[in-house]
Amino acid sequence: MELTKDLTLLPDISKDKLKDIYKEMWLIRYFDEKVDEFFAKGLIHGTTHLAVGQEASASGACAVLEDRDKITSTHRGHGHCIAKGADVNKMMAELFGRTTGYCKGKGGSMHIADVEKGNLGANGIVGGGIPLAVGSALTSHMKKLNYVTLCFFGDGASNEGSFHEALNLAAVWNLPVVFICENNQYGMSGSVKEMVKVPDIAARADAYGFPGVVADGNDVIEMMNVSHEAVERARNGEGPTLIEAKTYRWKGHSKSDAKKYRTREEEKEWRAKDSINRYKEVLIDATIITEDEAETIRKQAKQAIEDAVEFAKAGPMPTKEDLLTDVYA
Amino acid sequence: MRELTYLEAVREAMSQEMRENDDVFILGEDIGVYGGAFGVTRGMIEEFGPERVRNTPISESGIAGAAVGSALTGMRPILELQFSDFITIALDQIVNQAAKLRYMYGGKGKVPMVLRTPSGSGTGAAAQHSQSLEAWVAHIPGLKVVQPSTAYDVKGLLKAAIDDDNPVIFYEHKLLYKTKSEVPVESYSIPLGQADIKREGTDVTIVATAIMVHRALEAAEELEKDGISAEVIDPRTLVPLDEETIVKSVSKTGRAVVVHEAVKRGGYGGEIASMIAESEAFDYMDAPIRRLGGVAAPIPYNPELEKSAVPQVPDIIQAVKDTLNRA
Amino acid sequence: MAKEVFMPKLSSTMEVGTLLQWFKEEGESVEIGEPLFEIMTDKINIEVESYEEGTLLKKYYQLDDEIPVNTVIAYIGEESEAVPKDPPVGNDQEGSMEERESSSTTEATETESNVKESQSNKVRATPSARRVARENEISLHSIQGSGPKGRIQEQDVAEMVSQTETKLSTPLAEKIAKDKGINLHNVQGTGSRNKITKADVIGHDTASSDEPERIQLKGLRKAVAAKMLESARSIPHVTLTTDVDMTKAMEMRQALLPIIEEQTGYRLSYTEIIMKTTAHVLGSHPYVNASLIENEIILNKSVHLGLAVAVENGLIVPSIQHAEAKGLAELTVMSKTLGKKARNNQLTPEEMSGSTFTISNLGMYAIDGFTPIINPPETAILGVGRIVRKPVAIDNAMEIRPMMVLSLSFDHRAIDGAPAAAFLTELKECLESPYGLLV
Amino acid sequence: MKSFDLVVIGGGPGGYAAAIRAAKLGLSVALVEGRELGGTCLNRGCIPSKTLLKHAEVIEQIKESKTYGITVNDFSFSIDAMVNRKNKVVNQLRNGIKGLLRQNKITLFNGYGTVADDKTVTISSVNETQKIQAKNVLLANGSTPFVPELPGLDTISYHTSDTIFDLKEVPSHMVIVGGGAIGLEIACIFNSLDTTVEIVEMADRILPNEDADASDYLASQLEKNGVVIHTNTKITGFRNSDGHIIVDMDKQGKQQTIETDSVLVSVGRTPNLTGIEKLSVQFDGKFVKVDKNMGTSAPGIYAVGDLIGGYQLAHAASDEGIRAINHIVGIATNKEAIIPRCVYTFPEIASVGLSESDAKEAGYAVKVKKVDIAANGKAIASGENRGFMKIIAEEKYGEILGVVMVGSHVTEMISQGTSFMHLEGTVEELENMVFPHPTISESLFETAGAWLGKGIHYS
Repeated sequence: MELTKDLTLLPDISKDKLKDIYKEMWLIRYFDEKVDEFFAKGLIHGTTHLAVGQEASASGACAVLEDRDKITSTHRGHGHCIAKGADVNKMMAELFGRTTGYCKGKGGSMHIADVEKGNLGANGIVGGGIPLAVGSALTSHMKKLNYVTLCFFGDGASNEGSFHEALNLAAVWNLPVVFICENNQYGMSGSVKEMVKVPDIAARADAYGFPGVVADGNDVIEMMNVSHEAVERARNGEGPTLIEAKTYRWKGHSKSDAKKYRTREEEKEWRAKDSINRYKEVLIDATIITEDEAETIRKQAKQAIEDAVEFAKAGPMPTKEDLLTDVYA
Repeated sequence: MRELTYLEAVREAMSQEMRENDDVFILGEDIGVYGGAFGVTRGMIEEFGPERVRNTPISESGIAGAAVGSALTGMRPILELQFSDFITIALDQIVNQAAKLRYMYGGKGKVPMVLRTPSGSGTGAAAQHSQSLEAWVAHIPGLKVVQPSTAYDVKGLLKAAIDDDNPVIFYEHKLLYKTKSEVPVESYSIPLGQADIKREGTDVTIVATAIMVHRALEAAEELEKDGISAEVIDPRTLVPLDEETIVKSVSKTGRAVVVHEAVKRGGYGGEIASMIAESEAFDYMDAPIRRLGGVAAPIPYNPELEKSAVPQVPDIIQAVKDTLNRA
Repeated sequence: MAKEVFMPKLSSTMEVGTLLQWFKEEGESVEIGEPLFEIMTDKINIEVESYEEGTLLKKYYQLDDEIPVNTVIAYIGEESEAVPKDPPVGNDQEGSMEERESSSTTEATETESNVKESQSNKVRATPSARRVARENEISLHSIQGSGPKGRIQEQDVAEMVSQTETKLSTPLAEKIAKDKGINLHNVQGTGSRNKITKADVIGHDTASSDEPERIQLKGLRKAVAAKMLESARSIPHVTLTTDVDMTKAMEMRQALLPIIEEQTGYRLSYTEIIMKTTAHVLGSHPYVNASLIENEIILNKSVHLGLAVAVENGLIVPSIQHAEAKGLAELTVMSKTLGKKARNNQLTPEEMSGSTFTISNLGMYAIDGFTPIINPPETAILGVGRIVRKPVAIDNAMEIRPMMVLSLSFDHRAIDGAPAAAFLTELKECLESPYGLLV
Repeated sequence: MKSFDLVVIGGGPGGYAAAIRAAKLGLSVALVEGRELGGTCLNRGCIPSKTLLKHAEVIEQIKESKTYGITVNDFSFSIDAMVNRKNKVVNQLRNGIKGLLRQNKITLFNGYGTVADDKTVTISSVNETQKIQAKNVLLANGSTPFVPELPGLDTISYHTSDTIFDLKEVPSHMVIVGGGAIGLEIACIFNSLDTTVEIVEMADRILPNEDADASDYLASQLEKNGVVIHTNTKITGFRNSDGHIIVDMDKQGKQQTIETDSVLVSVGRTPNLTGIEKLSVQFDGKFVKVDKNMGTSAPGIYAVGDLIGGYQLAHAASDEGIRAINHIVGIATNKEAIIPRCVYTFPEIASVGLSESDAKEAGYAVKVKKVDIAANGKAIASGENRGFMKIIAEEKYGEILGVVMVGSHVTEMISQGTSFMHLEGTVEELENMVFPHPTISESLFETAGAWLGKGIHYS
């Protein structure tokens, strides 16, 4: 797949925003790397799913959203979250289980939500968020709010009944929703090659009567382009779109993954397609940033994550009194 | 006062709410011109149109999730499941999503939805269309569970359920749809978590839910002829449960018989019985708590078998007498 | 196959029996119907006869052991047959049923009572019953449950409470009870309409507290105390003891027992044999059958034998007039009936007075010899110990013989050592050859 | 031979009360009485003395009428008329008893009964002798005045309580031997009849068995009224001299004599053993020995009243009789009787329970409170404010151990004390009770209050 370098194809995105996206991608990268480190050190408990290597699909898709637009996310959702504008401090605090975290320490890695920013939340159930996105789209439709709901899920989720039910429902009701399947090649250990018969998951959209598009999930500009188109369709009342972002997760499925189901070579091959460096080159080529500037931005991102850790550590732990709050509204 | 059937009361409650609040809408299978499997929504699409009386594909999981998503984003959906047995298909959306989102999100967001669904046996619909699975959902923190037994109650409770900011599973018993009681015309709300003493008595407390409320009342009439004064309590909502009213009653009578149609094993009656046993009523208990529930078998088709599978009036009478140590 | 010997259940209320005496030693042969051991129940002392014949293989219990009924206490079987080292437990209940299949009615009641026993520790009661009992400080053990399986229900307790609540009490009784922390519910009232009075509370208190119970010496106890003190103080006591070989006496008892039982309905015991012998020997020892009053020694012509009987609160000595003229059958009847009358407080003054010589028999206890105190104005008293098998030297050989110690206390003012010794010696000889009585 | 469930020997308060109770409980009862029904109490004791005491009281009031502003110019009395009235009273009561016996279908035998061990009773009257069979016998033979062997007593004419109430003339001087209740009551009668009375008592005080405070108080009152009391004094002889009687006495080693014209011997009473001489019952001293159920050593034979000693009082005898009957019919009597004691002197003495010294001796932590009647409103108004009330109680629980009352009407009030003791009320309950005002009985309330340290008029 050729890298998209033609920025003229881009929708109306400012240079500053392009720079911001560059920084955001580093934030996503460093956030998950830091989480990985802390997990390894045993400083964070539970489990986590890292999206290192998949920064482009999150950042690219969200880049075209307006604030009022909504996303639903997945268990591998830190990137979506940051891309939709979340505060890494509060995210890190959540992973540290602090009351200053997004979920007051009750949700953890898999349940970070930022409802005010339009992030309807990560979801620990594979495919669990897809019908929710349809519901959100239904609200937009019924209340005529004209927002779009962007629904992230993985290749694994595309085999869930909820995926099919939701896509059909969105189709028959012609709802403003964009389904983004981040095909990172593996549902846990299950290779997409073994689990999906059709070469492209995007093809499944045909069955429900709306467009399916394949994109290079490691090409942030392409992601912006296809997403933009899909979002515009939705906003214009033309119904849902399914985008398949082909990408790769560098890390294992979760903390305890020995990755025996794939080869080093394959990983190396995909690492070579690192979306951040490729984007940097595009930006430098387009003289939007200099190398130094890029380095500065990278360091800022790194520092931001370090700061987030400090913020997280400083937050108070919830008490037993918090246990029963928020069960009911 | 005017009498309505239970079914009409449900419809009236929904209609009144939908007239009041544009956020309220119904979605479900065949609820449009068909009027729903039991005819509850009959005529509603004519008033509210297909946007607000949304006929859905046969996609219990999808429509449940859509209801959750729309609720999370500001609507107040009423989801009708044709048979409560089908909740199995939608259960991920109910249990893992609706019930937990708010908690997982640390108190952000809310899911104000009502899942209405007919339950119970007695119609000959056999094993997959006759179950009473309320204990499953009652088990899940984050859900509220309602089991109205009269037309009056169902109207008030449904309004309360719709007004509630939490996901409410609202069980309507099929055999109750045709029952009638006096129902005010105006809209009213019965708070969730408020049991109703359907009959006062002194010798024994019968805690009965849904259709069993009526059987318990009938049993109480019979028992009175033997000089046994039974108090019949309808919890009306399982979650939240009005423990106080039950505990108070049992403390008074010293004996408790808990009756529900659901299979006794693992049924909600166990919860009520345990709650009583753990409460201060314990010291007033003068007999072991009796539970009556369905037999541990799928609901059979044959009408006689079907009857035998769940408690009937003579079973309640016998249980009360056993409890009172009376022949 | 060795047969178990059980502690018999001799009454509906009997739960344990106290072993008083073994009549057989391990290794001895036992006939059916032969007395095997003697026990004390809550009501009576009784000799238990063997239901089996063979050799007494094993005795599991010692004298004074309290043994639950239906417990295996011994085995009878073929010589050298193996028996358990320890008394069997557990299945003995079942075994005992089989053993006594003859009496099916007792079996039924026993089963019932066993069931009750096994449940007696834990009371079956509802929480409400427990609460009401707790609030009213009533023991659930005292309540009969009317519920299923005898479960005590609130109503049962309430009835008990109302029963106890109608108990009246006097203000003084209430004050004392409060002060002493006594719950009046637990006090039995003796006043009008069972009103609880001061005396009831005090009585309850003494009965239930840890304080030693203080009993004023009065009535019979006081009389006994005074008499004993007087006797011990004023009479110079000397006690002689001798061992008596009871082999022949036992034979004689075995021989006469069925005859006398047939005739009188009473069982001949060693006491009567000793009485008969004593009366006989006293005839030729007038100094021992004397009364010392003031400065006079009165040699009594007749032998009026006093028999010390323990009764509630003291000791009574009924006397058998002209014992020397009475046969064993008559003596048996008299000693049994007088003993019974004494315990029932029915003795007439005549029956309690005029004895010239007293016998005190502690043979039913594990007592060998003792120093009895003279019953004045008599001049001597005979103390009888238990019969116990002991090795004795007979013609240079060691033999096991049933031996009994006789203790004679005498008043040295009236009798000197030699005549007393002569009397006791003759008594011993006579008991060792009891057939001489017939001559 | 006629047979009865119960044959009662003696128709005094011990015998007839028991007979009636037994009949009411369904026993067939015979009562054997050789003299008049009512026994000593009615014929020669309580009732005659109370009748004459009333006469004496009237005389006393007339004498004191001036203090009430009433002038009685002259008055006289007739001993004959008084004795007549006494006889009327006695007759009326006697007939009452007779009626009760008839009502209860009790067979009355006039004659002296002789009881045999087999519980046959031989009844001899002037005309005939008959024999009846009893299942149970109640001996209520009573007693006769005890006349001690004093030198010269047989040479003089003297009275006992048997004769004194039938006196024809009022003596001008009387020596009463014995300062017990009987002697003192008679002393009061004759003191009012203007006889000079001298009492000779061996003990160190009159009423030696009563509470010392009471006897001291009475002594002082008697002496105030002119009665001479010789305590610690032993009579050594009687002589006739010149139509008078000389009484020789030893007063704490000093020899004294009194010249008098009448002597009353009242040193106690001795049981009447007529008809039971042959019975083989055990004795305790001169009295028949009984157990707590009044049973003698002979089965089925019971004895009560003066025959068995103890309090020789009519009401004690009646109570004993009823206890015996209860035992015969199988009613348990659990509680020991609390017997009140009354002395009808001027002033009266009434007491119940233990005296102060007895209570201490019994080992109680005794707290005593005595309150004078002197300031009692009703008593002052009536001119009867002599005397006191005294509560002897156990300190910890306030158990009332004894009550002593001295004053007018106290014999009527002592039952308040008895009630509390019988029902085991304590001083607190007594003090909680409302007493009517004005009454003399308020003094008891005051005493209770004072005992508790919260008295209103006394502390």
